[in-house]
Amino acid sequence: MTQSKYATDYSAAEQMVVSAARQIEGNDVVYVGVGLPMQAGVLAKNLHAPNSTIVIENGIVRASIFPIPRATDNLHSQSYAEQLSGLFYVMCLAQAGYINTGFLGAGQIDRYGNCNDTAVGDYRNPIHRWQGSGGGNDVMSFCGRTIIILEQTKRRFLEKVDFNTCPGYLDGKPGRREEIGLPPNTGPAVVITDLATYCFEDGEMTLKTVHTGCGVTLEKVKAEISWDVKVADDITDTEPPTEEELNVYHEKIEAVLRSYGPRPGAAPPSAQAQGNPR
Amino acid sequence: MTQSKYATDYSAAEQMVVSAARQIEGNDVVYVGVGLPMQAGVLAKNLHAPNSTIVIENGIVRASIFPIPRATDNLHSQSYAEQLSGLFYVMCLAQAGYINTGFLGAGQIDRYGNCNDTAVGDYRNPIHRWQGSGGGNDVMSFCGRTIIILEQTKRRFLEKVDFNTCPGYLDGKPGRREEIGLPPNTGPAVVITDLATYCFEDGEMTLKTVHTGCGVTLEKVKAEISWDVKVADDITDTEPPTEEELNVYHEKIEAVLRSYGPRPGAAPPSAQAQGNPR
Amino acid sequence: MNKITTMKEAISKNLKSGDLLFLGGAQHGAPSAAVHEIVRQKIDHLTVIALLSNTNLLIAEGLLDKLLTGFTVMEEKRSYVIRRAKAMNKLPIFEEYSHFGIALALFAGYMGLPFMPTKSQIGSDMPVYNENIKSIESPFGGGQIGVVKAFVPDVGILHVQRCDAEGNAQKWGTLGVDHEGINASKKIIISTEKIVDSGVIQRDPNRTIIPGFRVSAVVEQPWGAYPVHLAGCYTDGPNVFGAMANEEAYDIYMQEAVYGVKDWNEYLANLKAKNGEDFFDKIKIQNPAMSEPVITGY
Amino acid sequence: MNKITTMKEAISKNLKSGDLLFLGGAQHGAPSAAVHEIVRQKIDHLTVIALLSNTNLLIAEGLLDKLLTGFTVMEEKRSYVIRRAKAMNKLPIFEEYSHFGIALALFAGYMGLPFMPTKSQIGSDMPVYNENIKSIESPFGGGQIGVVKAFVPDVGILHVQRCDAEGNAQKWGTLGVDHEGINASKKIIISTEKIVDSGVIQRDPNRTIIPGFRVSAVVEQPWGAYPVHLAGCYTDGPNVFGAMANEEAYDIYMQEAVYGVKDWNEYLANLKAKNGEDFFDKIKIQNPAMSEPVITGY
Repeated sequence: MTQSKYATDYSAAEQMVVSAARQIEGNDVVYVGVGLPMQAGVLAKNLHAPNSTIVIENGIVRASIFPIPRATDNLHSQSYAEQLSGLFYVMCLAQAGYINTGFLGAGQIDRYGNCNDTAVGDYRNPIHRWQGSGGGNDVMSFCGRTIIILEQTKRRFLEKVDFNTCPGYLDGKPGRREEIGLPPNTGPAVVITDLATYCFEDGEMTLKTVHTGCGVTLEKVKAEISWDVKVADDITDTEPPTEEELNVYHEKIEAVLRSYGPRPGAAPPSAQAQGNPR
Repeated sequence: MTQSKYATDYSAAEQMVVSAARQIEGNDVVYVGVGLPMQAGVLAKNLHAPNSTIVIENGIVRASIFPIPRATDNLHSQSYAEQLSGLFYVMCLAQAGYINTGFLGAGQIDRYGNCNDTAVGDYRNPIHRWQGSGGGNDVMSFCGRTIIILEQTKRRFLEKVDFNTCPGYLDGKPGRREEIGLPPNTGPAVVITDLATYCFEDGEMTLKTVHTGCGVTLEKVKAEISWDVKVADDITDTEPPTEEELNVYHEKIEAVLRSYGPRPGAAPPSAQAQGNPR
Repeated sequence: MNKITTMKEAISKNLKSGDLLFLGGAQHGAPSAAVHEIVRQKIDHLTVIALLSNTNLLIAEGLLDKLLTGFTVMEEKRSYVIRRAKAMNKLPIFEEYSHFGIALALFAGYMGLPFMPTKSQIGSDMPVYNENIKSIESPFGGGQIGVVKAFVPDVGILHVQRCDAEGNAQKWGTLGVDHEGINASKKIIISTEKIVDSGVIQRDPNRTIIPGFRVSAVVEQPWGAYPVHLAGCYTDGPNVFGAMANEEAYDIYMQEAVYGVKDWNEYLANLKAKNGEDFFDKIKIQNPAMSEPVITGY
Repeated sequence: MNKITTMKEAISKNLKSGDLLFLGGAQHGAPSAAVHEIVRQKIDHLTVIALLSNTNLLIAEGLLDKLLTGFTVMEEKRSYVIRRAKAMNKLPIFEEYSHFGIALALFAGYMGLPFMPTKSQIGSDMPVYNENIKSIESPFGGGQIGVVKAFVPDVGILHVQRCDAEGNAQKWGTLGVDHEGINASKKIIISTEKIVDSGVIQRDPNRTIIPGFRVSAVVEQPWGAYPVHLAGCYTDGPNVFGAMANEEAYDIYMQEAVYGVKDWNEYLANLKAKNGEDFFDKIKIQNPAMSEPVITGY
């Protein structure tokens, strides 16, 4: 990343994917879901993390590079993988602690990193329904560090989620995850939005960097959070994308996705809206 | 079997294998272990039960005929199988109720069909050690009907086994298997020895036929049982092998096993002694 | 035993109203032809277990009492399918698990066990609303552990690349929850791109996903997963799911693919007639990779 | 990442005294060369999990503290190996399960769970003497259910037919408890008949039993399972286990196969020198069957 100078003209979406991709390093074993998580994984493989292993829910484990698929499973993400099996195998790798990094989207997130991909309002009589956990709960339950990528609005960033689909640090008390039976040394580690990035300090979401390069201010960030968010002592500007990162993003992600045309397949056109995870 | 007349000159060992093979019919799915069980399975496939499916512990499911292997797993029993997997898969088939017939050997057997393949005397300080359960416990726990083949001596046929390796009807009280968590409609169904065959009536081993054709008498049979064995109302002579059965046995079993020469492989030469199951 | 039959017979003889049905082919090789035949026969009051497999038609036609699911569109604002089912007062109950939860419930069925332990789902609110997921004290110490209750489908349907007449079926590529789902099912229908000689199976027995003795019916159905991709065969077809967008498009689709044709083959023939002889050639794989043969024998 | 190394290094760098060791290759493709190297390096106080894999040498040399087993010779009257270990006061503890019990304990390890439920073993006296097997109340009703505690081996060793330099390993034929055992292991050593180009793996990814990122060392070792058969490669060798019959035969064997040679290849070369150039040709498979290639690609 130091070999290329920073870009000056880029979107918040590009910042999100680039920031997410940078979370993948060295020999990381990374679970990626549909959308921005998949983009981050493919970008990292093409940039600074060629030795990382990408794991895709439907049974794909691959060390070799691959073109970004339209969703997660297609003939491109399957073909020439090092291993194909099924969801059970992949989730056992995770449950046994062998997937150190997970990427998720989310409908809502709260102060302690709990995510809601299920229902807005009461579960029995919801104001809005998302599609549900998919593999999201499993990833957040199992992975060493989970990185959540979502658009930031006040309605999505709540003191407490309406429904806890993917467990963060629960009520924030130390050791709560282990107490209820989740594996030790797991949980959300980073949140990346179109405005900022966050880490977790003592289980609480903590503002770490602001996308000032996209014109975002601290005030704007705080305005889109429902609680009085904790701010890191060393809060700083988000590191912008480099020109190299953007070039690779345009070539390997944007152009390839565009070449697929309108998405056919498993769900109606609107199904992937609202930053829904899988 | 009716197309061929009965043989007049045959051994008790031949009677055992033939009687065992006759327990396999139609589309039976049959688990066979090493030794006489495997011989019975291969004999049945070559005779009256070509549509039966043979299941072998190490992961073999086969509908197609195969030459008798030296033990259970070799290149002959593997090659051209319809399915190869591992022990887990095969035992799940059994646990889920899809293997209707199992064949076992045994070190000791008792009045209620419990088998000992573990230790003679006290487990902690045994007079004699067998090799242990192997898959025997699993088969007897899971299969619809289990057929036990062993040499009959008073020391092997006990009121109560020294160690219960493979559960029969436990203490003989109705419903005891289900009560402790074994699947319903399972358990030992037939015992075949070098002297006689037995069925189970209300969970108790019951003398059904005597190998009179081998010169065995009812007195001899009773002399080699440690308890006062129940005798079936319709006790009869064991149906002798037919000439056809014996011919196929000699050609497909005896001759093939002889052609292998001394057994190499997984255990010292004496390991298979004592009619040990696997 | 030869088990080859037609899709019509395979469905009518094995699936009945009220059954618990497993549909394989999560995201890869869905049993599309079979699902359309179920709709054609209007087999109703089904409970379906399917992971990202297309259940839109079954919901829209009001054939489902319940869907056991990890991820599905339930928002009527976003789905004509949901609106349609609701208007008929036939919206199924959605019983929600995580994806691994679905896999585990099927795995328990495959294993012949009443449940499977897991560390998933217990950290969420799912167990509050789903009594088939709960926590117990781990039997060897170490605190709490989750458990998920078994699914044992009455009928399982899987579409594969190759299968012999006896039902020894082989699928490759991603397997989703195919292995545990089909093995958990009591009655099994295999739909296959191609019926192959048993020798093909026997020379690669490690690839058999279900052995013949477990299978009730075998149906040869080329393009049986269309418009979903199938490894070694074809990539995704054009977006027919746009057909689920509104009543008009839906009705046209149903006429074309279900009620106006006697079977899948007639639908395929009509697609060709309408879109050109090369319609299917365009989605056939273009850059095939052949596996190195493995050797067995003695 | 290239993980190719020698057997000597693979063992010395990954296995240490006191480890819990899984040996794959139950009845098929045992990691014979690897076991001989462990003996050569005298790595002791091991606890071994192996199902019908040859542990005679490890017992006879007094290297085992414990054997987790379903079936093994324990009767000293019938075994020089047992007599020898006992004479050294190094007879291992035998912890007994059924074969499925061993598979389940490894499966729990593979799944990252503390235990697996089962209906096996609970009908026997095994739980009386093995505290890792017991019965609990089934959490969704229906009475009692058995549970078996997980094994998580420190090191697992598997011999396979082909593997790439990164450790993506493929084995076919019967798999015994290979899949769950090797996936349950923390550190993994793959010994392979042949190191193949990654393209061979990638064109048949469904056959990969363990992905490269899980593997610590890859050793190319032709005839690595000898004298045990290996599908597609060779049938059983002559009865070297007669070598375990008495002290004299044992000492000769140990000299020939372990202490008198620097590695397995030297042992193989000596076998040829002693028994003729065609010694190994005679056990190569004579009637190979080639699998039909499967197609992937896009």
